[in-house]
Amino acid sequence: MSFVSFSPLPCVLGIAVYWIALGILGLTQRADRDAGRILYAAGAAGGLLLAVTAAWALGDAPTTVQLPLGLPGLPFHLRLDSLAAFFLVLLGLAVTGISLFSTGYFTSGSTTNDRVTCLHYHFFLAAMVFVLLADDAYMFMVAWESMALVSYFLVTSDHRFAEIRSAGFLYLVVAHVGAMAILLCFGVLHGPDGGYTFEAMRSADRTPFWATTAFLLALVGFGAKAGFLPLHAWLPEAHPAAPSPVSALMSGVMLKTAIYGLLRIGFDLLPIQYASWGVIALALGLVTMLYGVLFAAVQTDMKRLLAYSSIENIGLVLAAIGLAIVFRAHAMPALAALALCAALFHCLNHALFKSLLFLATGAVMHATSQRSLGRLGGLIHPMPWVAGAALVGTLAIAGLPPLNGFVSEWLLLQAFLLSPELPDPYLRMIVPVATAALVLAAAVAAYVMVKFYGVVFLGQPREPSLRYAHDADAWQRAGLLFLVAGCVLAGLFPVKVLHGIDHVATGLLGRGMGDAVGGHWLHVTPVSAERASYSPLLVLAGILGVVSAVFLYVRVRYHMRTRRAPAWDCGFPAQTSRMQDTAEGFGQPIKQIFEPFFRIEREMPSPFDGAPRYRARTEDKLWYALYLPLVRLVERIAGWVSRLQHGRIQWYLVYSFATLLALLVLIRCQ
Amino acid sequence: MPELAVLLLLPLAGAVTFAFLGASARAPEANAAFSGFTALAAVVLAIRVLADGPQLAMRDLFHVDAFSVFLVALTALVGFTTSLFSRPYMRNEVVAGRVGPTALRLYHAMYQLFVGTMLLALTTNNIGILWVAMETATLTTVLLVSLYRTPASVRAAWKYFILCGVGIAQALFGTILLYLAAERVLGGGGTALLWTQLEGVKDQLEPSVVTIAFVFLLVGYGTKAGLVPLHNWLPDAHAEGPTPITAVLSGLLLNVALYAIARSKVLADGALGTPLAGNLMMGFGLLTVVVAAFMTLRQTDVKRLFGYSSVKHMGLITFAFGMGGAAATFAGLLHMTVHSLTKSAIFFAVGHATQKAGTQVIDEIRGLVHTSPAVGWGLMLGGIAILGMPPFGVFAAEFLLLTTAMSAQPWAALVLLVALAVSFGGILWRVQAMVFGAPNLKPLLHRPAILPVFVHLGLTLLLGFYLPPFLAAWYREAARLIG
Amino acid sequence: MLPQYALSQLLEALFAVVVAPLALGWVNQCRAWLQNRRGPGVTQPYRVIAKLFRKEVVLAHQASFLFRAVPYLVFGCMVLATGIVPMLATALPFAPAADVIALVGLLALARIFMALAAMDTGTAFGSLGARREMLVAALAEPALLMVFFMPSLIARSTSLTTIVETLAHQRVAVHPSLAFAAVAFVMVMLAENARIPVDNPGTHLELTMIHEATILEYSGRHLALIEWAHALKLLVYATIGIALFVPWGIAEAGHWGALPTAVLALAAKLLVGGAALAVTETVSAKLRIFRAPEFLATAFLMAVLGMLTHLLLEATA
Amino acid sequence: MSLANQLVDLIAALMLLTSFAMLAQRRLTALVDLLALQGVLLTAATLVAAWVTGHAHLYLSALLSLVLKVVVLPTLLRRLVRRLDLQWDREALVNTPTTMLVGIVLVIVAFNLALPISALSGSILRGALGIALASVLLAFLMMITRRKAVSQVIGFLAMENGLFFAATSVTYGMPMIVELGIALDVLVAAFVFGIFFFRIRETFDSLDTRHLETHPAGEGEDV
Repeated sequence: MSFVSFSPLPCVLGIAVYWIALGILGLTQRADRDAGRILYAAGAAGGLLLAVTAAWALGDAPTTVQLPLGLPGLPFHLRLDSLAAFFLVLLGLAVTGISLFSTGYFTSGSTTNDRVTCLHYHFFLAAMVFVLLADDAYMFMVAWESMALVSYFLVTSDHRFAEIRSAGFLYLVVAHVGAMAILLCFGVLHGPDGGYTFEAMRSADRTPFWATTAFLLALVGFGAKAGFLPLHAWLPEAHPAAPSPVSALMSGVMLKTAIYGLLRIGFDLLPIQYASWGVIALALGLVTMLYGVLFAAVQTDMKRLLAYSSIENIGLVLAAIGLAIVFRAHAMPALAALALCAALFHCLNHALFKSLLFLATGAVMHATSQRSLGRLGGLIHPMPWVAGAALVGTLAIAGLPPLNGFVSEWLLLQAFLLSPELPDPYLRMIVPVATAALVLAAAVAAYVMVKFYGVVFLGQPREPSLRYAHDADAWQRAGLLFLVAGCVLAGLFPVKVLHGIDHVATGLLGRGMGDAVGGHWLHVTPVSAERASYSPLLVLAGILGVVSAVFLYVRVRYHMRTRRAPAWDCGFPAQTSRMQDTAEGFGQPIKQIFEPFFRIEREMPSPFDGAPRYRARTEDKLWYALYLPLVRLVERIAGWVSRLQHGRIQWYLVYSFATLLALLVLIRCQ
Repeated sequence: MPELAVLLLLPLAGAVTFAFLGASARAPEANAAFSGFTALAAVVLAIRVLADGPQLAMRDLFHVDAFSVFLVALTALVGFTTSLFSRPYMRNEVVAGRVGPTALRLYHAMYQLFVGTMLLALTTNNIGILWVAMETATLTTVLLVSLYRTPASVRAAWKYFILCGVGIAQALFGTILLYLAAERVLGGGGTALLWTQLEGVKDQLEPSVVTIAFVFLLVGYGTKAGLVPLHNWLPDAHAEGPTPITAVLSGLLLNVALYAIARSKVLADGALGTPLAGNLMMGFGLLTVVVAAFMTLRQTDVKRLFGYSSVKHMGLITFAFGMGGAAATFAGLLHMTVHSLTKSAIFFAVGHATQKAGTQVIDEIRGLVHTSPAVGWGLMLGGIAILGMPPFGVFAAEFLLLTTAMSAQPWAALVLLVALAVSFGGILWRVQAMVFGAPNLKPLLHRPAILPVFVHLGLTLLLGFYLPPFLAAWYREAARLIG
Repeated sequence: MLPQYALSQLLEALFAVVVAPLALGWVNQCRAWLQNRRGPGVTQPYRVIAKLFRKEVVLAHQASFLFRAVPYLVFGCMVLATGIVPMLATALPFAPAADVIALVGLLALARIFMALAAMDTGTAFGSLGARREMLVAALAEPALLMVFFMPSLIARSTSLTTIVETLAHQRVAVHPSLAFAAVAFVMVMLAENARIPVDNPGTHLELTMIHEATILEYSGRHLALIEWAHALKLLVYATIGIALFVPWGIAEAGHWGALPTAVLALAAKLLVGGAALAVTETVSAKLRIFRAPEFLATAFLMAVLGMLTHLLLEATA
Repeated sequence: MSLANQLVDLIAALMLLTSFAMLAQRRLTALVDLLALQGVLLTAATLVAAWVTGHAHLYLSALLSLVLKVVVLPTLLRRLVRRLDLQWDREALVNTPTTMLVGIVLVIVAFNLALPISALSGSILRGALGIALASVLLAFLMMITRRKAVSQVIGFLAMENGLFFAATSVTYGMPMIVELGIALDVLVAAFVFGIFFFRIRETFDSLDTRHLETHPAGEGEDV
């Protein structure tokens, strides 16, 4: 690098500007479709470049830039450090896949305004970059809210449907409330003499009370975006409403920006952590995780299911962050690094496989116009590419070796198993419960994903038209395959990924996982080889070796005669597609076991019904326990307030008169 | 200063012209031309003040400093863009048979007169003349509010007239008391009402008189600014008048009223040496924000809805000025600017939307973005901007205000945030309903004026990202003057 | 890597693959005796598997490539699992590739493939079986992990080699938590291997079956592989139990001299264990399907309690 | 106590009296008369001020008051009352005795408020400020308690009278230009009122402000 001075920050900035330019170009394009498609592909190239550039910057010292924009006295500060770089890598990778897919996806143009969508899509990408680069409160808020705003427009891009409009509304309101909490948090954090740059905040002194207040506000603010309980309600509404590539971006990347913000404030801007924060975060994370997975199990809409699954995954990440804080507060930096790495790794994983799965649902919707699990099935036959890609995503999200989801869960479990070294006995007692919750959620997640994949892709088609569904086109396949490759490679070479993540941990905690990561490229050994080790490549090689050996043996030793016949099914003669287990049926056991969690409305047929009909709706209890009462309260207050405004001039004059007299008496009394 | 003369005489000339020719075929264009040249004069004046500092003219009768010239420029600019918007708007009204030639003459004449009185109020050095200008502004708009002669509009105008008339009378009493206090220091004759004189001796004024004077001034001009509970004229007046008038009422008149309050506060602070004036203003501001926020939840008329939004923003600005200090006042001034720009842009869009829908009822306006994407997106972006979403400038102002409030008055910041969240929900829900969804609107004969909408929104957007140095210096100077 | 290590790994895996049906046969035979039947003999599973391999495969019309690949994948996973569990010797060369958590993951992988294959044909019983199988797994898997965590905490490692060495070679120490773990483990093992009281390996009564329902559509060599994998799974569980709770007698890798002892010890333990399993199955009745979660929840709670006990009583911070 | 002082005090007392009388009076023509009387008092007060100070512009101001407040406005209102055929007004909120009681309280409040200012100021304005303030508040009260639009306008004009009285008696008149401006505004206001009455009449067939009580959609549903 002696002759080329390469600095990543301007390059990253350039990519963001490039995306903005693409968006504007998209707005001005003619109705000519192909021109529009090229824009998304060009955007994908930008994503790849971003990932490479940011990966390059991972280990570097932070670089900063100031733009001559922003408020007077508070110009836009940008900073690229390892934490931001890691999330930029995540963003770049996910965007590459999603934009490639979008190239093939945003073609029909029948329902949405292509040009406006293209604009918002690329602005959304750029806004996320700016969120990650921001180094002062104002820039951060501007980028953060712009991100919310454009994603709101994307969510409502098909706004002819009332439920999509209300989903978008709910989303933006929750996002805005969260943003206000973040604003308050910055207000608490601000440095000496009102410094709102992050640099000033880092060096500010504050009492434990204010530090805790700031952390809790950050938890609420970023929780609203990430979907921590009880601010998760928008997720299952907004994700299904958005076009699938947008759902993928929101779930895969945007939620991570909230995690980024939490880490930025929790570890970077607040230099000292307290164990109680960690316990709060841990508990909140676990509850969110369980809640998400249980609701995912009973969904009948495939995108809602994935949205609830996102809540689960975010809860897992939060739990890991909580654990990291607990370790950090007890001066155990190596273990904190382990937990933090698990969190970050899971962020990356979730970005890859959740994007992949949302894109797969996009392909399915594109081909079938169906979102309800009750009307899908058997798509593995007409859509083998999509089904194959979705299978990888399903196995990855279910946390199975040798794919990537397993690695992060494995690291997190290792961190949990190391927590008995904590000096505080009360904390130690939390550990088993927390571990139990974690593994339970992981296991139910596998259940959920089997349901998802099985009902959508396997079995017999539940609608006749599904047989003629078309597979993804070349661009869509490219996007899917890119993400599949990401899942597989991150799963098989976790040590490489951990090397990158380790820089982040080092940057935030002052010490990373250290030599433990660098031991051997084949084995992940978070603490020491005796303690634990895992080598996904060997596991895969083992499975493939045995499978091929057995296959060859069987092939050579025995005849391979195969005959096709109707399914046996214990000899039942008529087998229609309606006799398969439905999505509701699949969720039924979970519903029954965890009944107190749900709010279930049943419509039971009576014995005398001519056309008996059974219907059950499962709803979020929190919606009724929290959101609706809140809305009612606000409406009631509005009712009281509006009584002031009754249209009688005399009374209005009385108001003025009373105000005047009250003020006069007030100042006379002073 | 010739530009000052042009600035003040041109609208007057316009008013006289239109009193006779206001219904002619080219009157809308002429209206825009008058406003355009006025705006030009304002720009020239602004440049001069920027270069040479505060100006006095005509035997100290006129005084233009950074604070007033910034509002002069804003007023003239919004006056100009509104006249552009009013061109197709009023033509459509004529086509719809809602206004006749007489009404059109009245409209154009009063429009010019209104802008003229606003400019007079801002440039005069005499707080008595300031009062006269404010009263005249009320009188000019009162007939415009009842222009359509529907029962509702007559009611609204009557309410406007009585409430503002009574309110402004209180302001006169305050002015008299101020004169009483000043006279003891400056002696009788013309100088005791001159701002430049008053400002110099403000710490010698008798506190007990100034306290009472300030209360009367606050109640008086506060009525015009729409502070709760004195605001009751505002929603109706916003709803029933022609939309260009709504735009200037909301974007200009309220600002000028706040300008008068801010000037009064300077004197009160100087005389009292206590934060009493600021505390009163903060109290009014908070109450206004909270009540207006909750009121937005109950609105079914789109113009009333945004009328309440104006009330809320006036509360925020009053709060900012009340808090005082360089940062908060800066935020207040920025807020005035962006609110004027955004709110008038919203009313432009709303005006076209209501003409298309033939109603102002929110529930009957649907799918704007389908029938006319520009108006739809204009309304949507305007709504988003006025709700304080970045990257628009309103957010910049709110950011400054809230962060300052959090250091100085944390409890108040919390109240403000709750109120902002409530009004966010209330307004977004309704804007979304109008802009999105399946369309039900009909096309118009005269093409809507989209340019003013997007010019305003573009300026607001720019202010969210970038405050030109001269503007920032200007605000700082003005904040120094009134902070 | 020394070749003898590789050899020992290969030998152990082969040993497991060969012995697995025998273990299954032993359990079935014991059960037959307990039920006053003569029983088909301990080699019956071999005969079944051999017969199935020779039969032709009848595939449902709807079956996709997934359906055909699954038997091989499941079999591969199970063989790999035997390669991880220290059956006869510790410090196997493959052990660093996967620890207990990965082992559970591997078992879960096999199960998920099984469930997906069951859903693939789109029959009523297939999907019913898949659902029930996944339900059992959703509760049994966390319990299993929690069971594994107790020895992991004692040994401060999740590597099976380290765990077994610690437990086998340590001076006698009382670990009450292991008692909880053992009970929970047995319950999980019953559930995971489709034994009474959770499932009935012998039934084809539609409404009660769990595991059998998932493999209804399989035939021929596919079914042979699955049956064999099933036997392997039982063996894996049995040997894990032995390794964790009665590890004495196991050889270290490369110690060829200790191997015969290890084989004998394992055989003895398996004989006793199989008999015990048969007794359990005979004296208990199958639970209703919705009682199964309660059964497993009990196991889960036992494991959590065990961990709590460990952290309260045994941990030395 | 100089003659001027006594005169001003007398005028102030009469001012207060007329204010109370207006509060009690329900006949519209009588109200207009009272308004004209206030105009006369105002002119007198201005003349006294002019006499004391010798300012020429105060004589002009007195003339202005005379023309506007004694001649033009009352005439205009009388014609309106006749043309629109109005005779009586009713109380909108509370009955007359109560109104009077409230009015007395207001006078006390006004005096109390004006006390510190009166204390520090010299010569002739001793009690005048309190009375001016009281007149303003009483006029305000009258506007609140009356139902007819015309009465409200009269209340409004009475309020303006109170303000003018304050200006003349307390400060010997405002600067001329301001006075002119205010007078112009009052005149314009009167014209606007006139236009309004006909608009109201034309729209509602009545000048009762009950018709002006709106029940706009979305607010006050329970009224």
